[in-house]
Formats: sequence, C-alpha cells, structure tokens
Amino acid sequence: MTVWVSLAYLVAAVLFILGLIELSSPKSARRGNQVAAVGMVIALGATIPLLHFTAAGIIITIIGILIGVPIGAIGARQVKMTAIPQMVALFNGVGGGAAAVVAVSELLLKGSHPAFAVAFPSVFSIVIGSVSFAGSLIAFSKLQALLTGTPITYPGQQIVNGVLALAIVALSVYLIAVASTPIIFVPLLILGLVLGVAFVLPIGGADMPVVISMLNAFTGLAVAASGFVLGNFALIVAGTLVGASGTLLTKLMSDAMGRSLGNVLFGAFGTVTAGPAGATSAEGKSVRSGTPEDIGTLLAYSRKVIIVPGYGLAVAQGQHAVKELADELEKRGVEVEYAIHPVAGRMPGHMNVLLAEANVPYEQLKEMDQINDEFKSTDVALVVGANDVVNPAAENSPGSPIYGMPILNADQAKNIVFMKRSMRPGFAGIDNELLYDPKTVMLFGDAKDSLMKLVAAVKAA
Amino acid sequence: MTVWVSLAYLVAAVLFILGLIELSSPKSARRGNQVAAVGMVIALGATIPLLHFTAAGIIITIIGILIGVPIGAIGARQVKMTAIPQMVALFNGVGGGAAAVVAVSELLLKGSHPAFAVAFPSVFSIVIGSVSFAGSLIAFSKLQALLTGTPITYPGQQIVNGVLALAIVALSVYLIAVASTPIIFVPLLILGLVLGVAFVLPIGGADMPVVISMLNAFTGLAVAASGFVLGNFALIVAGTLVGASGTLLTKLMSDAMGRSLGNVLFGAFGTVTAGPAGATSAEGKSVRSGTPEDIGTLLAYSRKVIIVPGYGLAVAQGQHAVKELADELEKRGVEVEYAIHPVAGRMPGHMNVLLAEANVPYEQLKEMDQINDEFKSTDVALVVGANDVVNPAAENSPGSPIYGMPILNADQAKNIVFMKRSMRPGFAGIDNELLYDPKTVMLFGDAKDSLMKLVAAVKAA
Amino acid sequence: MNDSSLLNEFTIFVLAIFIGFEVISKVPTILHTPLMSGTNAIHGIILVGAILIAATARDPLQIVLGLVAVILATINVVGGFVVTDRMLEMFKGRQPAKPAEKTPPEKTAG
Amino acid sequence: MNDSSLLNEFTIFVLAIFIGFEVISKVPTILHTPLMSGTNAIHGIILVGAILIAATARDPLQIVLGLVAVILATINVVGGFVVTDRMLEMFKGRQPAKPAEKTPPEKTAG
Ligand SMILES: NC(=O)c1ccc[n+]([C@@H]2O[C@H](COP(=O)([O-])OP(=O)(O)OC[C@H]3O[C@@H](n4cnc5c(N)ncnc54)[C@H](OP(=O)(O)O)[C@@H]3O)[C@@H](O)[C@H]2O)c1
Ligand SMILES: NC(=O)c1ccc[n+]([C@@H]2O[C@H](COP(=O)([O-])OP(=O)(O)OC[C@H]3O[C@@H](n4cnc5c(N)ncnc54)[C@H](OP(=O)(O)O)[C@@H]3O)[C@@H](O)[C@H]2O)c1
Repeated sequence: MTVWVSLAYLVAAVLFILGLIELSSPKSARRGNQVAAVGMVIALGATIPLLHFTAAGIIITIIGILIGVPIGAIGARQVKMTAIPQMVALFNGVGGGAAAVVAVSELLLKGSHPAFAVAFPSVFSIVIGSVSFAGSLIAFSKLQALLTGTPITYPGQQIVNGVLALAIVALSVYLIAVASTPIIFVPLLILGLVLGVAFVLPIGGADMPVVISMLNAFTGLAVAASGFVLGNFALIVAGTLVGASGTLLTKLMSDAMGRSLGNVLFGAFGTVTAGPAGATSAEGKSVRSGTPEDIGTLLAYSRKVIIVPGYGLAVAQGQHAVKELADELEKRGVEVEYAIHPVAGRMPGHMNVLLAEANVPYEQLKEMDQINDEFKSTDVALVVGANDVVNPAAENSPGSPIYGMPILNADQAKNIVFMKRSMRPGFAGIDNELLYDPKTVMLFGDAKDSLMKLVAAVKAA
Repeated sequence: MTVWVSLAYLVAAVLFILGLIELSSPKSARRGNQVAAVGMVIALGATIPLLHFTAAGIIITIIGILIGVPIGAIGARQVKMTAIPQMVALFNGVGGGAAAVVAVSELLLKGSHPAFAVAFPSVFSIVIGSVSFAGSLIAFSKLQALLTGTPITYPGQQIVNGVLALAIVALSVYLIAVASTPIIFVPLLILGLVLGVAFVLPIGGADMPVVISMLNAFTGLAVAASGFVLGNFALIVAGTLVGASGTLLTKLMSDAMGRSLGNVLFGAFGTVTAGPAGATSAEGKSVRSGTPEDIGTLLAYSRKVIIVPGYGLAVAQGQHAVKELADELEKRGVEVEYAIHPVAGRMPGHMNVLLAEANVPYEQLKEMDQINDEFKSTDVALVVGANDVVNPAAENSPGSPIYGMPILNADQAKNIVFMKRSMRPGFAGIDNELLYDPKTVMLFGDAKDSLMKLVAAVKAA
Repeated sequence: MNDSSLLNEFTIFVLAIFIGFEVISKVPTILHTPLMSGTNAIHGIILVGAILIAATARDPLQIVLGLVAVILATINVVGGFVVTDRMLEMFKGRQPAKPAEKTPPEKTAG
Repeated sequence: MNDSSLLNEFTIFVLAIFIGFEVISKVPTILHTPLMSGTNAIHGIILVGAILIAATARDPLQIVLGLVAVILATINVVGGFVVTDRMLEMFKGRQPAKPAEKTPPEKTAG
C-alpha cells in the first residue's frame, strides 16, 4: 500500500467521522450523509487504480458494480417512506453478507494454518457477517409482511438458540486452534446464517428498528474485522465507527421505548393481544363517541389545539389530511401545535418524517419535554392514531409493560379526542383507561377519513 | 518497544480518554482526574523497567524525580484556592519547557541532517514548548502580581511580535531544510522564549485564564510532537488530546466572556479605566445609598432573595459571610438562591468553587439560563461584588465592549442592592447604569464587612 | 502482519470506538432512523475489501465469491447513501432559521 | 522511522484530535478551570519522554538536559494532578443526588 493510498484512506476516514458528526444534528444531517459519500468515493478511487487485476478480476468487478448500482439505487429511490426500515435492513444485510464472503475468500487465499492475527478476525467476520445477513433478511420479511410480524416462538427456543451459539463458538475455537483445511469455514457460515434467523424470529415486528440497528452495528464490526484481515485501516476505522455508534444507538433506541435492550431482544414482547383486551376492557366502563360535526365545532371554537400523532396516522397515510385540518383551524385563529413523542409510530423520528412530508412547519413540532406543560392550558388534545404514548398506565400501573415510559400529558387537556378505528389497544397490547375518561370523545374510523370529515365540519362551523 | 509496553501505553491512552470524559461532567470530574493519574502511572511503570540506563542516566532520573515530586506536590497543596489559575500556569509552563528540552536532546542525539520526519516535529516542539514555557511564566507573574496585571503595550508592538514570529518561521525552515549543525537550535529556543514573553505581556491580567488555556493546548501539541520524534504513541495520544480539547476549551472560555479569541489575544482590552469612568459617570445622575440596617430589614422581610456573586466577593474573601447571611435569611423563611453567571469572577467556575468552599448547597447555585426568568418574581437581587455580569449595557448599547454578552436579569427584581466599595466599574471598565436605577440601593464598603453587618442587621430585624 | 502493525491497527480500532460513542451520545431521537441508515451506508466501505479480493480472482470459486462480494457491497453502498439522502431530504427547509425571517411569518400564533 | 509508521502515527494523531474535540464539546462552564488543570496534568506524560532521553545520557550536556527535563516534567505531572484533585475535591458532596434523600431536606424553600 503506497503512502498516497494510505493518505487517501485517512482523508476518507476523516470524512466519515465528519459525516457522522454532522449526521447527529438535524440541521446538517443531510450534508453529513453527503460528506460520508464523498469519503466513500475517495476510498474507492484510491483503491482501484493501484490494483493488479487479473482478467477475471476486472470483469467480475465491473459486472458486480454494474449489477449492484441499479439494484441499490432503484431500491432506495422507489421504496415508500413508510417502508424505509425494511429497506435499511436489506442494505445492512447485504453489507454483512459481503463482509462474510470477503473473509472466506481471504482465508481460502491464505491456505492452511493462517496466523492467529488473520484467523481470529476472519472467523469473527464470517460469523457476525452471516448472522447480520440472515437476521436482516428476517427483519425485512417481518416488516414487509412476508412473515408474520408477531413473535414466532416455540417451547425451548432459548435453549435451541443457546446451543446454536455454543456450537458456533466451539467450531470457531476449533478452527482457529486446530483445523488445517479452509473448507471447514463453510459449516461456520451456515451456522451463522441459522443463528441469524433463529435470533430474529422470536422478536416482534414493531421491535425491528432496534434489531436492525443492532445488526447494523454487527455489520460494522464484521467490516472492521475484515479490515484487520486485509490490513486495511479505512475498513477498520469505518467499520469500528459504525460498530460503536450503532451499539450506542441501539441502546438509545430501546431506552426511548422505555425498555431494556435485553427485554427487546429476548422478551418476545410485542404480541398485540388485540381481540381479548378490547373485549374485556369494555366491561362496565362507558365510552363517549362523537360525530365529526360535534368535534369539528369543538375544534373550530377552541383557542388552542394540540395534535398527538401516532402509528395509526402513518397506517392511514393521513399526514396531508392532518396538515389540512391544522391549516383550516389556523385560518380561524386557533393555535395548533403537534406533540411528538419520541417513540410515536414504529421507528424513531417516524412522526417527524411523516409530518415533514406533508410540509408541516418544523416550529410546530414540539418534543415531549417542550410541550408537556402546555396541555393543561389546551382546549383540545387531538389524538390521531396514537395510543400507548398517551396511556396513563405508564405512570400509574407498576405492573404494566410500559410502566416507567414517559408519556404525553394529553390527559391534562380540557377535552381529549381519540381518532382510531376501534377500542383495540396499541403496540404494547394494553388497555388505555384514558379512552374511558369523561373528558374523552371517541371519533371512530380510519384516521384519514375522519380527518377529512373534520376538515369539512370545521369549514362548515 | 515490546508489545507489552505498547499495550500498556494503549491502556494508559484509554485511561486518559476515559478520564477526560469523566472530567467533563461535574459528578464524575474528580474520579476522572484520578483515572487519568492511574493512566500516567501505568505509562511510566511500563517505560522505566525496560530502559537500558547509563549510570548517569539512572542517577539523573532519580534525582530529577526526587526534586520534582516535592516541588509539584507542595506547590499544589499549599496554593490558595484563589491562586489556582497561576499555579496551573506554572505547571503548564514547566511541561512546555520539558517538551522543548526533550526535543533538543533528541536532535543532539540524531546529529546532523536528521530526517524530515524527525526534524519537523522537533522544531515544532522546541518553538511551541518554549513559547508555552515563557508565556506561562509571564501569565503567572501577572496573576501573582509580580508584574502589573494591566496590559503592557508600546507603539508598534504588534509589528515587533510579527517580526519575531516571522524570524522563528524563517529559522525553522532554514533548520529543517538546510542547516547541518544541531547547535543552531539554541537561537530557536531563545527566540521562542522571547516570543512567549512578548505575546503575553500585552494581555490583561483578567484575560489570563483564556491565555493559560491556550498555552496549555500549546504544551499538549508540543508533547504530541515529541511523541512523533520519539515514535512513542502514548505521548502522541495524550498530547493531541490535550491540544485538541485545550483548543476547544480556549474557544469556549472566550465565548463565555462574550468575546472572540482574537479580541482576547490581540485586543489589549482589559485596562480598567477605573478613575475617570467613575468620575464622569456620576455627573447628573443620582445614586441612592443605604445603611446596613435599612437593607437588613428589607432582606429580612422579603419572600425571595437572589444573590448575584461576582469578582469582588472573591477579592473580599466573603464566601463564608455570604453563606452566613443566606442561612440567617432562610431561618426566617426567606427563599434564597444564587445566580451564577458563567464568567462571574476571574476564572470559569470561580464562583462555584468559591461558594462550594463555604459549603453552599449545590441546589441553590443556579446557572444563568435556569434562573433568569425568576428575577421578575424576586423581591431583592443582592449583587455582591459583581458588576459586568448584571450590566444592561450588554443588551442595549451596541458600542459597549460587552455588548452581546448574556447577562443576569437583576434589573427585573423589585429591589436591587449593590455591595461594592465605590462607583468604579468592573473588569470591562465600563459604567453600569443599573447603579443609578431608582430601584437600586448601594451598600458601599468591602463585601465581607458589609455582609457581616447585614447578618447582624437581619438578626436584629 | 507483524506485531507492531497489529498493535497499530488495534490502537486505531480503540480510538475509533471512542469517536463512535462520543459522536452519537448527543443525537436527538428524531435522527435515530436516519443515523441508523447513514451508518449503514458507511459500512459499505466493505466494497473496498470486496474489490481487493475480486481483483486477483483466478479459479472459479474465487470468481464466484468475488462477484458475490462486489454485488452485495455495491448494493450496500449505493442503496445506503441514496436512501439516507431521501430520508434527510425531507428534513431540509424545515428549519429555515435565517431564511424564514424573510418570508412572511408563519401563522403559528394565529 | 519509515513511512508506514509515520502514517500510523499521523492517523492516531488525527483520531485523537476528534476525540479531544468531541469530549470537550459538552463541558459545562463550571468545569472549565478544573478541565484546564486536568488536561494540564495529562500532558505531563512528557515525563515518559524526559526519562527516555535521560536514561541514555552520557556527556555533560545530555546529563544537564536530561536532568532539567525530568525535573520540569515531574513538576508538571505531580503538581497537575494534585492541584486538580484539590480543586475537584470541593465539588464533591455537593450533588448528593441519592444520599440527599436520606438527610433532612434542605431549607432551600423556606
Ligand atoms: N417509534 C419507535 O421507534 C418504535 C419502535 C418500536 C415500537 N414502538 C412502540 O410503538 C408504540 C407507539 O405508540 P403510538 O401511540 O404511536 O401507537 P400505538 O400505541 O401502537 O397505537 C396506535 C393506534 O393507532 C390506531 N390505528 C391503527 N391504524 C389506524 C388507522 N388506519 N386509522 C386510525 N387509527 C388507527 C390503533 O387503534 P385501532 O386499531 O383501534 O385503530 C392503535 O391503537 C409504543 O408502544 C412504542 O413503544 C415504537
Ligand atoms: N470568569 C472568567 O473566566 C473571567 C475571566 C476573565 C475575565 N472575566 C471578566 O470579569 C468580569 C466578571 O464580572 P463580575 O461582575 O464578576 O466582576 P466585575 O465586573 O469585574 O466587577 C467586580 C466588582 O467588584 C467590586 N469589588 C472589588 N473588590 C471588592 C471588595 N473587596 N468588596 C466589594 N466589592 C469589591 C468592584 O467594584 P469596587 O471597586 O467599586 O469595589 C467591581 O465593580 C466580566 O467582565 C468577565 O468578562 C471573567
């Protein structure tokens, strides 16, 4: 490796770091991604011209790139905004797969009895890379509804997974310490793939963003390990950055959901016990339901309305309708703000992305801490397709699965309107007593339909 | 260098980083310093046993350490809390000097025509290290009042300094590119010392904390350069950490004073134009002055008092008296809080350290942003030896040297009491119209004396 | 690979861990998803590794592995950056801190 | 010193810059002075360099330089850590987040 290539790698590494720094702040995030992309181009540009390609080598490199570019670009361009998590899972998975394949190839080249400094990172890269590949594909399938989103569990599953993991460790040790034929890496690869599948199957669909983030960190570490094998520090720096930042991000994401990472990964929690919960809870409690006209009038003559968007708004694709309603209310002099709970929706930032798409001005999007004190001076809290994020059980029933999660204080508003299709619970599968509050009015129906009706009602009011 | 030494250095580097991380949070800061100290012990412990000492070498190492330890320890133990900045300057200066000496020795060893990779960092280390050494000594002398704290200026000074800097650059280039005899490093060393002196002389005593922080970053960089010369990455990591963090810290410190770093270094601002300002400002404006008894009664029958401590409190060593007054008021049911401006006093955190010494509970110390809204519901703002930090000129006179600095809203309190010795201005040398506000009462005298009188008055009330 | 270069790589690895942690420790929730996606693109650097092994491919096994590695890694890089950009595109213009002052004030208050 | 080790050192240098900046970017004003003092102690690592050159001293010039370097660096290390510790000692116990609950509540409010 010449000095110039190394310097180019260093520049690339610096650009990755700068990109990551910019990515962590909303204002510069987009530029950050572009900065990292420039780093990537530099790293590739410095590598390619200096290689001594075989004839086959140059052909497969070109063909590979010609196949990969359109797949990546078209996939990324055409995916719907709501399907982004599964797309990220897919792109992450192929990265993990590539790392595993690179490690296998490198070991085949080195022949029998590679040095520990090569064997160890290679084995690591193969195992982690294949776990990430298979796990990401399962995550994709769950989110894309190719597989059921509910946890797939069976008795003794933890034990099976534990045995699988042990087998991998044993095989790895054997390989590094004893084995002489490289071909034994094939069973390792296969075991890694099986573990990846087995590991993600019992995790609920809505926990997938956390899992994807973790697999993303895995791929980063696999890439760093490949960097050790190849003695290439651009791979080491970039892979490690992703491994470290991804690990922390995974923790931050599960924290934001008010749960531990262990609970997300091994809790098999996330089963939406929809039917029964709805049935049992209705007993003995009365629910008040309103017509769009009633509620439209209530909104039109309010001084201040806070909109609490949730997962249902995304399902109903009602972001444009909600913006229209807000505009209509503002025309009449009503003050409108949006209260964004950190885990509203199904991926972090989901609501922000969704409402941004509908051009809701940024200033109106308020984070939980900013707005929680304002509910008490609010006339109407309009809860659109949200549920868990306003459930008082998080504050007052210690047994509840969401106990301890901070919630939006919608219950302090003078009136609460819930727009959802039924009395069914949300993601956490638990009943919400706020639905039965005397201050609450239900507006049943698909969020988008109901919103359109409200717009009409406000116009008429 | 064996693998084990390298690993020990890596551990030391990690401990330095962890220490720095902990140092940046009040809760863990002390442990952070200890963690870094452990790192230092490990780095030293790994280095010494493996060296092949000459007889002279072992003797001077032992003698050097035996001389250095008591000087450092006793100096650090005995210094008064208020004299800490100059002590830090001194310790920083000797570090810079050591870096320069190490670089000179190393170059003498390498003989004529050292490689660029040695010559360049050596020259850098010599220049920066000697600037830091001499500059720190001047900073020390100014703060210790061995030299006048006011800027020492003369016409054409900037030009002289510029020529000095240019001469150093020219000599450095000559050395690296042409010179063959190592002895030519002596003039370079001397020029560096002269520049250090010339550079710090025109800076006012009160700006010294910023200058010391900058020289601290300089020493860090000089140490990192020595690391390059010696091929020792413990020095590189530690020195660079200090260089980078010190640079940012320097910027943060001058930002907190509402000034640019350039203005601090080259503004020759800080001349306290005490006499004239006091004289001219009195014209035509009337000042109300009160007796300790009046003010004691006012305080005793208030509901809420906010104390605004400033540099004068440190000068008067009145921290215990102010705590006594606060205790006395609390006994009577008055709510007491302290409003700490980021640049109150003469070093960052000055007031916190001072009040901590008097065991003022941490919860009562409020940062500017936390407390600024509370002044309007406060009966008395008791301004003890502070001036600039409550000067409304920062908000409403664009020409003022402190214009743009955020201030404490003492002017919004129902009553304002100023405890100072005269009508003289504070550090920025500008008049404070709040002294002439109808709501303001002056209590002239040394802060500590006045505070003791107030305690007596409150007891009597 | 000798000891000293391994140690150097290990040092770089350790320092990069700190950078990764420190940078992310300040990130707001709203950026979790774009950040996940952006870092996902960065580990696409494995394409450099893929090309390194593909370049010297001679026998059929090497050719197949090389081709697979290059395809997968390319999808990772290209898809990763593009999808992140799309996601972040929607954040733009929403914080027109300075420009906003020129446009008529939002009707937020009324 | 060959190119590759210089490059490695340079890489480490660059990464350390990022760490230094990132760590400090979050520090509250109240810690500026202790932090200045704490980092001051860390650059006392020059003592390692001083000992390295002192160890092999033979002629009088080397002996003088080595002695001076060791003395200065030792003062830096020892003084730096001790003075920082003294300064930070006074911060302790002022944030008794948990313990405070056991002691009778402060009279802050009245
Ligand atoms: N943001 C993240 O990163 C993330 C990741 C994983 C998990 N989670 C979890 O997801 C939950 C988020 O809370 P949330 O309040 O946003 O959602 P939620 O608690 O899951 O509630 C969503 C509600 O929307 C309603 N809904 C669904 N489709 C609708 C439609 N077409 N029209 C109208 N309403 C519809 C559903 O009720 P009906 O069926 O009666 O209509 C449901 O009660 C939290 O428990 C959080 O921990 C978040
Ligand atoms: N904190 C830092 O890091 C730092 C560093 C460098 C510069 N500065 C600058 O220092 C200033 C700090 O503001 P400040 O309000 O704390 O101080 P200040 O504006 O300098 O005012 C201090 C006041 O205390 C009075 N005083 C002095 N000795 C006294 C005594 N023994 N008893 C009673 N009063 C006494 C003085 O008035 P009399 O003479 O009339 O008594 C003076 O007006 C800012 O301008 C800041 O930019 C701060």
